[in-house]
Amino acid sequence: QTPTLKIGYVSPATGPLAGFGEADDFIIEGINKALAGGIENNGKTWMIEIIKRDSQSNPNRAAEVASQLILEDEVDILTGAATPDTTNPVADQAELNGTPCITTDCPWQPYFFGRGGNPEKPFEYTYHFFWGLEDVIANFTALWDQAGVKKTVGGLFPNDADGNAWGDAKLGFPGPLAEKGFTLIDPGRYEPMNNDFSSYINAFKDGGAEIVTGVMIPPDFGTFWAQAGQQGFKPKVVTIGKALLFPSAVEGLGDRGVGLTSEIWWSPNHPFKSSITGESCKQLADGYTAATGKPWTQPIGFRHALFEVVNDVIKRAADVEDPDALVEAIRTTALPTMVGKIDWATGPVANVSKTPLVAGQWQKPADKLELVITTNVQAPEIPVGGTLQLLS
Amino acid sequence: MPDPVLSLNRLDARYGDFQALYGVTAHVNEGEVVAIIGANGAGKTTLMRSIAGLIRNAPESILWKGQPIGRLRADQVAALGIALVPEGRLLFPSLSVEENLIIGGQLGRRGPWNLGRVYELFPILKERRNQQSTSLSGGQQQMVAIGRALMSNPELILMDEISLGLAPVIIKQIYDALPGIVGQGMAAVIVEQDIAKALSVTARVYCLQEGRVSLEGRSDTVSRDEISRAYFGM
Amino acid sequence: MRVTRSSSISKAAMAVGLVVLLVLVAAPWWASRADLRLMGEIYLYVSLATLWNLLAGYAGLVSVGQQAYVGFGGYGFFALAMLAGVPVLVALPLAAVAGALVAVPVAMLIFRLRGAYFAIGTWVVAEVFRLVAAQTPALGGGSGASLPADIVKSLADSRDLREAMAYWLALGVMVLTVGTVFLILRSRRGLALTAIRDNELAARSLGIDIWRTKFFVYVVTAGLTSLVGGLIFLQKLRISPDAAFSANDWTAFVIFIVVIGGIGTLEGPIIGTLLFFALRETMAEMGTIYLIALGVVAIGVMLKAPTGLWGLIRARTGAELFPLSRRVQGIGRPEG
Amino acid sequence: MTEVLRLDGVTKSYGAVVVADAQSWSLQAGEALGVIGPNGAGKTSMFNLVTGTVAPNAGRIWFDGQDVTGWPAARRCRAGIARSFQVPQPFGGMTVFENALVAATQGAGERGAKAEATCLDVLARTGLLPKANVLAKGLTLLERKRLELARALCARPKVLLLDEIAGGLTEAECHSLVATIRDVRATGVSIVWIEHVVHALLAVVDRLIVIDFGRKIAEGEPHAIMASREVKEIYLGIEADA
Amino acid sequence: MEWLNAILQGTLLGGLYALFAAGLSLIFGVMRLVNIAHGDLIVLAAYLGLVISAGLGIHPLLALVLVVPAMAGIGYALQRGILNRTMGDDILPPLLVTFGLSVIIQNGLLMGFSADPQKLQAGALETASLSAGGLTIGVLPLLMFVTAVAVIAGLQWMFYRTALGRAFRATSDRQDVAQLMGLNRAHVFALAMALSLAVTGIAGVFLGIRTSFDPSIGGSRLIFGFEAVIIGGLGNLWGTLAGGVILGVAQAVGGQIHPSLQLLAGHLVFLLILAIRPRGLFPKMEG
Ligand SMILES: Nc1ncnc2c1ncn2[C@@H]1O[C@H](COP(=O)(O)OP(=O)(O)OP(=O)(O)O)[C@@H](O)[C@H]1O
Ligand SMILES: Nc1ncnc2c1ncn2[C@@H]1O[C@H](COP(=O)(O)OP(=O)(O)OP(=O)(O)O)[C@@H](O)[C@H]1O
Ligand SMILES: [Mg+2]
Ligand SMILES: [Mg+2]
Repeated sequence: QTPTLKIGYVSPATGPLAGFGEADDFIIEGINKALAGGIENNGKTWMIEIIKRDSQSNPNRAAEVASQLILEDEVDILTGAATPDTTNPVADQAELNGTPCITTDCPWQPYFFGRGGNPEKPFEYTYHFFWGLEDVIANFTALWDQAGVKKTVGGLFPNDADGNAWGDAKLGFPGPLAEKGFTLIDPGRYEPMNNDFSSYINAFKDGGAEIVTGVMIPPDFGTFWAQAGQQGFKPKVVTIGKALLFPSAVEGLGDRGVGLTSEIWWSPNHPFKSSITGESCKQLADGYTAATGKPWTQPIGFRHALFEVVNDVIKRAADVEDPDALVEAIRTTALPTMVGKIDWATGPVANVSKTPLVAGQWQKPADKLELVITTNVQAPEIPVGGTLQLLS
Repeated sequence: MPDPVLSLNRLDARYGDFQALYGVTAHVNEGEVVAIIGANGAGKTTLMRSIAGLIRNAPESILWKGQPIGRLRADQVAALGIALVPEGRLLFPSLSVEENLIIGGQLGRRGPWNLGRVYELFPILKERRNQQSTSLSGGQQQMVAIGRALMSNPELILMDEISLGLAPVIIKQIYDALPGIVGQGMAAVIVEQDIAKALSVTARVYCLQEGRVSLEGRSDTVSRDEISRAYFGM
Repeated sequence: MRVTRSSSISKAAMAVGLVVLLVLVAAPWWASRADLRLMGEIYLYVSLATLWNLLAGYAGLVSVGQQAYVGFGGYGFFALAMLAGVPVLVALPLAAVAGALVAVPVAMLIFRLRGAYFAIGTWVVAEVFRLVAAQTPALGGGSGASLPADIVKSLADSRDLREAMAYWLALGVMVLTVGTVFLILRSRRGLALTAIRDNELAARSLGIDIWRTKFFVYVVTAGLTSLVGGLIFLQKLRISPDAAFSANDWTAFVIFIVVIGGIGTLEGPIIGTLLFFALRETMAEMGTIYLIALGVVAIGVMLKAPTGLWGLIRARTGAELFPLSRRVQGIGRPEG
Repeated sequence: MTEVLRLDGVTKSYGAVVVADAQSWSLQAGEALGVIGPNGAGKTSMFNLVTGTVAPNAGRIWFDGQDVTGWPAARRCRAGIARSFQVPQPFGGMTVFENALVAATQGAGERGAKAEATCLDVLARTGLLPKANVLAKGLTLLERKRLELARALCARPKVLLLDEIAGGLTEAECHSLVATIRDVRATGVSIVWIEHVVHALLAVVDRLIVIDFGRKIAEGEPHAIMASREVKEIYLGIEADA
Repeated sequence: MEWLNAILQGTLLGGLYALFAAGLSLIFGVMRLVNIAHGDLIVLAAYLGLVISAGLGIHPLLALVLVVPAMAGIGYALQRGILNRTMGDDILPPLLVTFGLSVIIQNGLLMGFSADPQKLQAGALETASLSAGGLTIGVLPLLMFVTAVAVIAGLQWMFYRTALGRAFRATSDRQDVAQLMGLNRAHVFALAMALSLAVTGIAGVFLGIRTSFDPSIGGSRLIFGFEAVIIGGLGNLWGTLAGGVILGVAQAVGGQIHPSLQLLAGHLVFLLILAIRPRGLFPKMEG
């Protein structure tokens, strides 16, 4: 009888964030298959059981299932993914209960500072890997420099965890943009699910913005983009976080979706491969499309990488049954994964490891939309696939 | 003797577990006015509601011109030409007085009754036609309720305690009008507490006691004694 | 002839209830950590449901905005504990008092509304609360805030004791709310409340000061709901406007619980909560299917047992666990 | 004799409909006053004004020597004005006994066993005792009307306002109702009774007022009033003898 | 100019709210039914529009020809099959049933269509605009506003001038007595719901053209619909339009002052109006 380790996994499978959880079943199935023979630790083989729980896109529910996983299922490692609404409540429960916890898929500032983190006194049990605002800013500005348009940027930041972080005077866009010679028009934070962006469009028109940026949910961007068209506002570059991640969201915009730009955290063209299966990014993406008939999405790589880290940690832990030993193994991770190298020793703060970020544009070379990488200032190892084209 | 238009055969009626009528057998002939009397809670209202279809019964227990109607819904019964003036008036508050009357006629059955004739019968209603029906006094509301039932040009009109709350002058008016109302071949069943009045305007009378028929007779021949026995079972 | 308020069933129920309560108080010695936490959550939902039932089922105040007070209590507690450094056990009752105080001006405004208007009005007020919380940077604004682990750890040194404390707090709050509601209902005021629910015109004409009676109930409910809210977010550790003022979590599910269990009875909210958690514990991992099942149960119960499960049981057996109703004995045939 | 209730020029209209037109009258302690008038004359409206469910446009209402014009309905009831509603307004979800208890505890301010005793006594007198444990929504119309009377009595009023409680009763029932009201009156309660069942009214009241179009058109000894030409014409609908 | 523009855009936004609210207002007026699922039904209609316009390759506005009757059919069936059995004095049972429906529709759509955002492609219409005196007006919002006015005019006329409207009002007052008038209440209520959902069909298709949608967005728009209905007053469809416009303008003007005030301004105006006129501005029926 091989002993079993339990891995808890919390993500939004239903509710407005369900897009982020769409690939979960596919990834978990793949991992289960790959690790069917168990994981070897100190000469002993351990089976792993991944227990998946749905946060229903609701932070209350996320906290609840996280605590259930900890207390009832007594998981050995807790993992979670997708936006601060899931990662933060999950990590908070783990921290209080002393359960090793790995999360991903949320820029690190809203994760770390959003939880009241203090770089001097890091969290003890909770670790995170993803990119940060400095990366997205570097990529976006590089993108805009390429475009050679007037350096006036309209900002659309909602009053949610992402929007507040991106728009934050200290951590977010305003400072670096000013340093790099961009003028930011930031009318203020709007409430998510906004029905009317006229006041923003007015301000952008008045200020002569040629670039628009922000971090939005798809319905909000859809409303803004339609109203911009109706009210005669024609920016040359529109670079929006979150809303343009999923191909379906961009396809929905029809012809007006072509030419929009966005951050790219993962793509089939990334030159990485799995530490478990040896698959390339392309193979993973193709596998997903073959299994589900759906186009690849960016979270796929990160979900896979999450379990790569888990696998690696279990292999290396001095004592897999001791939470502190597991945490020590997490802390000392240095693993090349599907999303790049994950190493907490090199992070901006002790609990965070950064992954490479690039940016690109939705283009339509043939009759199908493609996300083309046009900037790789931050991660030259990721190849550029084309050049930026202006909107109008 | 003509066939009855309405006959009740061993009609039972219940509210949940509580049985209110036990095997009531009765009939109404064409153009005939029948009185139902009985003490409080004897089941008079229940009887009227059963006929009108507001309480579901065994199909065969109520026959309308020979057809079983016990199981029909109230709207289906209304379409057959049976109208009820419910106890307590029950007008439609969000309809004006006139609309309350019009909706009574919305089945579109042909006959002598229309808005004009109702206003002739109750002139005060014409004055108040555009007012909300709730703002009428109790008596005025009763007039609307009667008018509303008449507007459907029914063949049988059921009137439950129509004189309740009316000033004597109006009661007089209504009873004076009754022959005119039923004169054109309309049959009527009236529930009335004023026994003398009930007997004076009807051809036959049924007395209910605790859900059973305790007396049946011709209005002009029943005696006071028989009635008080039938009322209280003494 | 005499008037009695308790039946043999209710006497037995009270005795059994007392024993059960003792067993529950001892739970930290016999239950697992997970069970403690789950039971704590159940108690908090029983409290919310009981309070909403007092409002809607007895006072006729169908509020769909009670999340305003859950959220207010949560934020109040976070503000006191995090920003002002007030000890947890003091911050919680203070949050309750604050909740009762803000309910005063809110009541003055929304008591002008009736029926469905009142319902929507309470919802809008809760939205206003949410938006205001989202505009309060000190508490994280739209991003939310996490309760520093130190604050929770200050509750008790050892983890076991801390978890037991959290459990007892929840149990205590449940006993407090159910007890308070029971006492209100048994009092003259409770009678007045039911009268108002049934017919305001008559209630007014029989000497009941409608506004004051409702006001009292609304404010008490708001205070206790805030207390529950504070405790909820002590457990959740993290607060954000959407989570704190979630209409689904703190009102829709609560309405579901009360109506399914049996509105206008004290037993209903308890039965409803148990059913709700039974469903959740067995099905929640089925994702969409679970939620669809929840919807189907709501519709099914409303079609088959519109008075709720307890209503159904009571209609069959006439049972009443809490001695509330008054029966006149010795009037011949027993009826009703 | 002292005056318990007085209306001074009380006026109320809904748009063009005047329901009370400068009404003035008073009620003495222990007196029974009958009110008649055609349907829609404004009788019920007058009760609404006296009990405070409707506010007058002009005029003052005095009760027990105090100006109560601005008082809310509840306060007037606690002070001693109770009414029955023409269209019954039961608390449907409560038992008959609880309906009565509301009046005894809220209106009369009684407590505990005393309130319960009051209710049982009143229910017995109004014949509702057998229905004490029945939910009020299960009552028939006439039982509801009796409940109106019972509740008003349980509030232990100084002034009892009755709005059409004799309609629909059998003769025997009517007799016992008259007896009940006489008893009430004998305990010193002043009564104002609106009734279309004139013979019942005449068996109780000392004085009669007639209202038409919101105006008091006659006042005085009951039999004399009933015999008057005006009442015969507008109310009884009999041709007045020349 | 800025302010003028804010008011103009707010008015147009009000048209959207009124369109969302018209169906709600109708059944609220007829049945006192607080339909929690209304927002989700709008989203359902948007998906119907998607399936039809993508399936047949037609313009979404043309798809209305099928969406509207389909939604009406759904409404009729829903009311007759389920909701009718919970109608009564108590607002809670139907409220809970529609809550159940809301959850079922949302998750059913999630199973059928996944959480991916979708949009209806209306081509040039989406961004077409008219300019007048320095103001730019989108053709689509204008079209929505005009549609809202037309729908509301139609409903108002139907409600107060036709036999069907009279039947609606009578049945809403007293169900059993309406039966006595020969009205089958099950049918009357079902017709009201059919009509309400027909309007919802229009709202859904416009919503889908206006912005992207996914199964979960219905609820967040519901509150504005209710606010519009209540500001206007029960039973008055024109009032609902006025309510929508007041709400839209308040939000736009609030947003012009500062974006954080946008929603708050709408809610505060709503509360203010109710504080002064607890039954709404132009009520025609008792609440
Ligand atoms: N909705 C109901 N639920 C339960 N029982 C009822 C209901 N309606 C009437 N009853 C009972 O049915 C019996 C008959 O009532 P019904 O109303 O038919 O009497 P009635 O002869 O019309 O009396 P009244 O003269 O008081 O109007 C009564 O005992 C009454 O209590
Ligand atoms: N809220 C109101 N709005 C408009 N008119 C009203 C209102 N309330 C009552 N009225 C009118 O006032 C008049 C008096 O009504 P009231 O109910 O006082 O009459 P009443 O004398 O009690 O008659 P009844 O003997 O029929 O009960 C009626 O004509 C009625 O239409
Ligand atoms: Mg009757
Ligand atoms: Mg009257």
